[in-house]
Amino acid sequence: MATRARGGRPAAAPVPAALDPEVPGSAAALLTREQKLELYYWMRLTRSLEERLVNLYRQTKVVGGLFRSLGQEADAVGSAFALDKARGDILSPLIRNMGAMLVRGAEPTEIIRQYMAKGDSPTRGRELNIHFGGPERGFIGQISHLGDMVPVMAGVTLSFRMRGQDRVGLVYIGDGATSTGAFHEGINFAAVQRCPLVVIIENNGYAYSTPTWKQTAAKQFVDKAAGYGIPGERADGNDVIATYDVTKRAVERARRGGGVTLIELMTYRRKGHAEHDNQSYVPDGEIAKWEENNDPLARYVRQLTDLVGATGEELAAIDARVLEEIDTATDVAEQSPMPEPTDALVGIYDEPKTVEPLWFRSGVKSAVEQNERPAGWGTYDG
Amino acid sequence: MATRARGGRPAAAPVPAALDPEVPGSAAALLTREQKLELYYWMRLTRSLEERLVNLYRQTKVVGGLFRSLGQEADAVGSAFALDKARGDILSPLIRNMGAMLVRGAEPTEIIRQYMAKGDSPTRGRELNIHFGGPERGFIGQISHLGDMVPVMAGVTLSFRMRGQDRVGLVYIGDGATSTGAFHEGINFAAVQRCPLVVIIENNGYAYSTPTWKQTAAKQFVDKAAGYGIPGERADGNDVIATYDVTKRAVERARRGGGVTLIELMTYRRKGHAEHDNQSYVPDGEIAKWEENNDPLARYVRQLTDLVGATGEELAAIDARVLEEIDTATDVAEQSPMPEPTDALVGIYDEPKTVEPLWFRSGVKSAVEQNERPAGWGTYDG
Amino acid sequence: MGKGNGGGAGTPGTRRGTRKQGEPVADSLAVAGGEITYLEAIREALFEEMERDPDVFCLGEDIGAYGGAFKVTEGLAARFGESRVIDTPISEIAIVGAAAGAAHMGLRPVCEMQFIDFISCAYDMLTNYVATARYRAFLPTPMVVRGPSGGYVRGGPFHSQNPEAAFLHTPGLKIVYPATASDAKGLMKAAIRDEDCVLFFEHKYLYRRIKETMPAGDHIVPIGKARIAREGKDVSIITYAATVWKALEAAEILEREHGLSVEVLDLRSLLPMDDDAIVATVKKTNRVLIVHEDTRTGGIAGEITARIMELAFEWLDAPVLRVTAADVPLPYSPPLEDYVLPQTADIVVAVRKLAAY
Amino acid sequence: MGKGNGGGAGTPGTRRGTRKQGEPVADSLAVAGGEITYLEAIREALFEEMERDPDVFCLGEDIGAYGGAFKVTEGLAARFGESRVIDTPISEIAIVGAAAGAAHMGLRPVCEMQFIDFISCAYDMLTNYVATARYRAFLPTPMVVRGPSGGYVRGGPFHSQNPEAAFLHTPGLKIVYPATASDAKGLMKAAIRDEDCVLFFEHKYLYRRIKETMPAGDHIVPIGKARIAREGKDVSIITYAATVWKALEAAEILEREHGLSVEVLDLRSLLPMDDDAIVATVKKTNRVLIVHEDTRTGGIAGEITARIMELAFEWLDAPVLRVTAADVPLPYSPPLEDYVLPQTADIVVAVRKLAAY
Ligand SMILES: Cc1ncc(C[n+]2csc(CCOP(=O)(O)OP(=O)(O)O)c2C)c(N)n1
Ligand SMILES: Cc1ncc(C[n+]2csc(CCOP(=O)(O)OP(=O)(O)O)c2C)c(N)n1
Ligand SMILES: [Mg+2]
Ligand SMILES: [Mg+2]
Repeated sequence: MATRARGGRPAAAPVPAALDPEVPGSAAALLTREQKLELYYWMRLTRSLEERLVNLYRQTKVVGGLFRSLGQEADAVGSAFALDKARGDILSPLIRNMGAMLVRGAEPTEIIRQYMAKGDSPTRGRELNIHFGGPERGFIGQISHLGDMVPVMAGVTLSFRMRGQDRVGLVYIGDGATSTGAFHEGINFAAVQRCPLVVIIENNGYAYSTPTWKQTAAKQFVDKAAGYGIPGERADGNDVIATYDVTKRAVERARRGGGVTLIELMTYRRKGHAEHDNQSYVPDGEIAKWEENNDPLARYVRQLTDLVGATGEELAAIDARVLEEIDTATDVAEQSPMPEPTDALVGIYDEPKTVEPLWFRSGVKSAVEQNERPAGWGTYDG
Repeated sequence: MATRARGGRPAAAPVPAALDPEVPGSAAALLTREQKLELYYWMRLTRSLEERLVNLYRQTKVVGGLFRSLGQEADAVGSAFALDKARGDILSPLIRNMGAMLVRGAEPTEIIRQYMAKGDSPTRGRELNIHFGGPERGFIGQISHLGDMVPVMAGVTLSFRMRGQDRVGLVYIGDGATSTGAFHEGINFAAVQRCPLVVIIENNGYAYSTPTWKQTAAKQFVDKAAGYGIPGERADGNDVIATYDVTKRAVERARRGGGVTLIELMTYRRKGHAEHDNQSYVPDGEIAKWEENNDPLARYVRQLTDLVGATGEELAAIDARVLEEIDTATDVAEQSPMPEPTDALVGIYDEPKTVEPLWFRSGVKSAVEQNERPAGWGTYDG
Repeated sequence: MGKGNGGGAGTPGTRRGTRKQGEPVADSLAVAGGEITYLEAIREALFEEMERDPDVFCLGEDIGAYGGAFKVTEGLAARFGESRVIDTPISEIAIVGAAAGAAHMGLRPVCEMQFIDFISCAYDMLTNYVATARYRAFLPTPMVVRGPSGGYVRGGPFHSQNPEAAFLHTPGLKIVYPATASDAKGLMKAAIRDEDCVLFFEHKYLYRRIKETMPAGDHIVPIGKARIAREGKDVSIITYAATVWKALEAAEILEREHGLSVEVLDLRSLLPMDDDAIVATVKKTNRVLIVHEDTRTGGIAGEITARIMELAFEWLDAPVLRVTAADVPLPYSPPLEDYVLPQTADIVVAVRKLAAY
Repeated sequence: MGKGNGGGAGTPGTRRGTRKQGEPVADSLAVAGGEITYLEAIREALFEEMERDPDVFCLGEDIGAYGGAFKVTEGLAARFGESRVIDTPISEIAIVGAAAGAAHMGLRPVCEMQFIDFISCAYDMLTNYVATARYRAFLPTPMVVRGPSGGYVRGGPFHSQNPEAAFLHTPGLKIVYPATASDAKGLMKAAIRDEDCVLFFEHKYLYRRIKETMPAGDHIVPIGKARIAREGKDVSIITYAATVWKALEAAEILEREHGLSVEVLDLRSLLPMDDDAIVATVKKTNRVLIVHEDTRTGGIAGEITARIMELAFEWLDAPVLRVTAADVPLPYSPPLEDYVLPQTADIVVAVRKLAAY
């Protein structure tokens, strides 16, 4: 599991020596100043990259829907930061975990290419938005069907346990997706098998338009932990340090054979389900309240200044670097070619490598060349 | 919802006036002496009818597997007795809830015919063992796929709520079947919709050969209640009065708009999954321990004698009546005809009523007439 | 997209929906007599049936106040209340299972799958519980499961599926997949009144791209009857859903450029299938092309071919051919999707081959 | 059941299993060179592959100490330990999903569905997650999903299913359904070594009713290759699984009583399908009957018919006909089940009709 060296970016977090998974605060206390600044970098990169994607979307350069994690950057970044690259930990992100993917090594160029359906995107144009990844990269791409990644990650981490590896897995699940049968079967299976898996419920208040009270009658999602016989913890998902801490302790518990932990991270989805959604169903003032009092980046800037005495210049320099990286990535991605049509026939099976083109397929080349602007066909969902 | 009059059997339980669903013991305290004897009758009928079915099975008159509820009679009977026939309450039984079906009006003749695949069985030979029922009878037949009846009963009870009826539903689920996605989705849906539904987990220690610790890491199944935001209670399923009490209180809660209750009934499966199963996986002495110390019928005989001063003669008279009823039912069922082959083509849709026979179907009649003895083809499962 | 292009189904009438995203809907019931889209036609059917019969209700994810991901149920909650337009948890098994339970009790539920791709999660409940209920237990289960289906919209592998082939071999279910706005309305009303479970697939490419004036009155299209979308005498195309429009587009080209007279049969109902209409068109043209958007292997063209074999083999002057998607999970990027899905040009090629046979 | 009766598949060799219920199994590995049943052949394949490759493991309900509902995995846990023969919760979604995750990491899971009917619960996971993983994400997912399938055993609607048609239109999956003990062994070994997901359907009627001596050595049957079960020149029967035996029985009757020479092609693999073998037999006899146990509408006979149309239309002297189950949920009672499922007598009738055409 070689760590992919990334020019100019901070290195992966070293593994702290003696974490006690049972003591809150114990994990975060071991973070270095450098690591704390790194957390800021990832959160800023997440937000700015999504803002750039919004621009591209408005220019109709994005094919399909665009999904934001505005206001949820801390939860994705803080939790992913708790995994260990060198050891080969693996996570499975959701649509609002772009930050987690970035932390684990996804490149902005890849993400922009993917959103633009380019031929050299990580899936060669086969899958959309941030549905990509692979075990060797430390993150496995999701599919749309909510809940399905929980059983899959149970299996990934079962393999760790069967092989006696000290690797850990992390899977995210939305408040809404906890209602799926797949979530239930997967977390129960992992719990019984004592798989080294951390399950994070991202409670952002909504599933599309559906508020959590229509999703479950439970007072809090973490109450589900006892029903699976596993420890449960709830934390402020808009506090990146708290998120890191609670995840890190769960990761260490898993690594030591303590099995599955369920974490509920409290956060809030400030944008609609996707860019097209006008959030008409959100009570007046709710978004503003979160924006004003509980923006994870603003909160973290204050913490950084207080805790490690970060200066305005330091942070501004990070912001500048982020923008520069995004500019470069955008330029590169925009120049990428669309896929070759016949690449569609490659790689359904290991053998045969390629499917035969259908006999009638003669007039298609020209049809493909006359495409309408792709953005026009965007669907409403991810 | 007319109560079906049954010659010679005790009438349905009257509805007690002022039950406080929150006070344990409150419901059972209202049972009359007659009702307490009735409970004995149903338990005895359950056990004796199953014993008769074992005889028929050994005579290869049963087609397919035979499933016993030996040692679990109290849990099925006590819980079903808590429903109100006159009001039109509905339950959905499992394979080990024959007792619940009898309480709700299933006839021994029907059950024997069904096990013998007879043409005048309740499903006309289409479905096996105790897979039969209908809303108008107060019980809806299960299908084999475990968990599926939970969403279905959520819908049945949703209809009660939508129509402002004061009817209640009850659905049983095995310890093993709590691991299905269908169970999770169904109970969560019902909880959110505040359906008047009681969910009973029958914890009998095993799912086929699998002990509960391989099924869940939870300390007790009732710990799942909080995760669905509903009240949970655990009771001794081998104590028919305790079972009645806990169920009755949940039923009354549901009837008053209090939504779903999860009940875990502790019991023990003394026979194998089905008759073919030799229980090689059960630790030595475990079955004997339950048989000797915790037989629900033996316990209840003691209780009856102590509580209501039931005499040996009274109970012997009930036993005799039960045997007589079973003898009659057996005679009737054995004389029932097998189905007419072409009845297989009737009633897939409302329209057309009948499917056309396939054109090649000429030589079948004789093939059908030369059947091997049906029992020889029994499957291993229900 | 211009006519004759391959990127999407060729359509008459408007290319875009009648309403921009986010714009409010003035009145969810169309003004009587005006043209309405395929999507509005479905909504109108739901309105009329809920108005007519208090036992009809809808359930699904985000269908209440929000009106559904595609706004099909917009306005229903306002008119009929949230207790008849139920926002559910993300639980397709429970949505379908609860609908079945309610249907047993005499209600008439209409389930929305947010995208039809998620019907796969309820596959057990539909094929084992719902489809068999009447047969094994004499339990009527009148219910509809509906949802946006189909490709040509850059939806990728999980927002573009055509699930009809997966349910075709399940006796007890019915399947419809309309191609026009008036069929969408008439079939939805028939489906809601049907005494059995009807899977109602709505082609999302057609939602806002086609418009039509609805027939007056209580417009019902009977389930199980195909429709001749275009008369012709040289070659028959048997198809349904979005590819009906591609077939019509191809038929025009073939007539104009090659002097061929092509008949287009729109099946509308897939289960039961209209054998009489299939046989009639075979006898008329003696040459048949089947077109569908689903993948080739195991797609429903196989069943149609087998029926033609059995019922009209003697009438065939050429083999029955298929134009279908390639056997791959549907990719997302436009050049890939266009390459995989059947296009008008493909139909032209195939019909010419049949005509020359 | 006597030969020629309709109640079950006609079989060579023993009529009953080699072991009574409840009797202990002396040694789960057959004595080298002896005859073993279809069931034992599958077990032998599992043994050999687990012995050969430490990455192979099994998971499913009650498969460990108990050895599975049909005892297919009996002895595996004792030999390889419970950590390689995992008893799971009753969670088909999780069994298949966890297998996929483990397969991504290089393990080779073999999942048991206690009855194949329960594969419907994992329909989403199989068709959406597993089947597409390689294509959409370049994730290898080498795994097997196996289980007792098929009818003729009075199992009723939920313990008798043949699910092949539901998965046939899912590119990315492979499907095999062996009819003989040696094919069962050889295909299981091939399936475990395959780099993609293979659905391995085992016919439970055949489990203990047929016996065969295994070929020596590392016996592999390649996926995608059909087998000529009987040579003939007048009419071809294309079939697979239990109905291969019915076809063979019918072929004998047809030869003896009607002087007809019938070829029987056992497909063995359904996805991919052996087009070459299909075309070869069509060209040889010019008359084809397809027989399968699954319901008629939407059954896999449709796909086979379409392929014959496309590849060998000119060679047909008669329409391709089908003998299949009737379109009903499979009922339980013997007279009903026998009436619904295809029987030897039906095949005789159909072949005679084809021969006389
Ligand atoms: C099985 C399934 N059903 C429905 C959907 C459609 N869908 C996509 S995202 C979404 C809402 C998800 O909400 P949540 O899990 O809370 O995640 P969030 O979007 O809030 O991050 C829905 C209903 C789906 N993708 N999968
Ligand atoms: C979805 C599904 N998977 C597997 C089975 C096979 N099966 C039938 S009964 C059974 C065990 C059930 O155990 P439990 O739920 O505890 O009920 P019990 O038999 O103990 O009453 C299993 C695995 C099934 N019927 N349905
Ligand atoms: Mg959410
Ligand atoms: Mg149990």
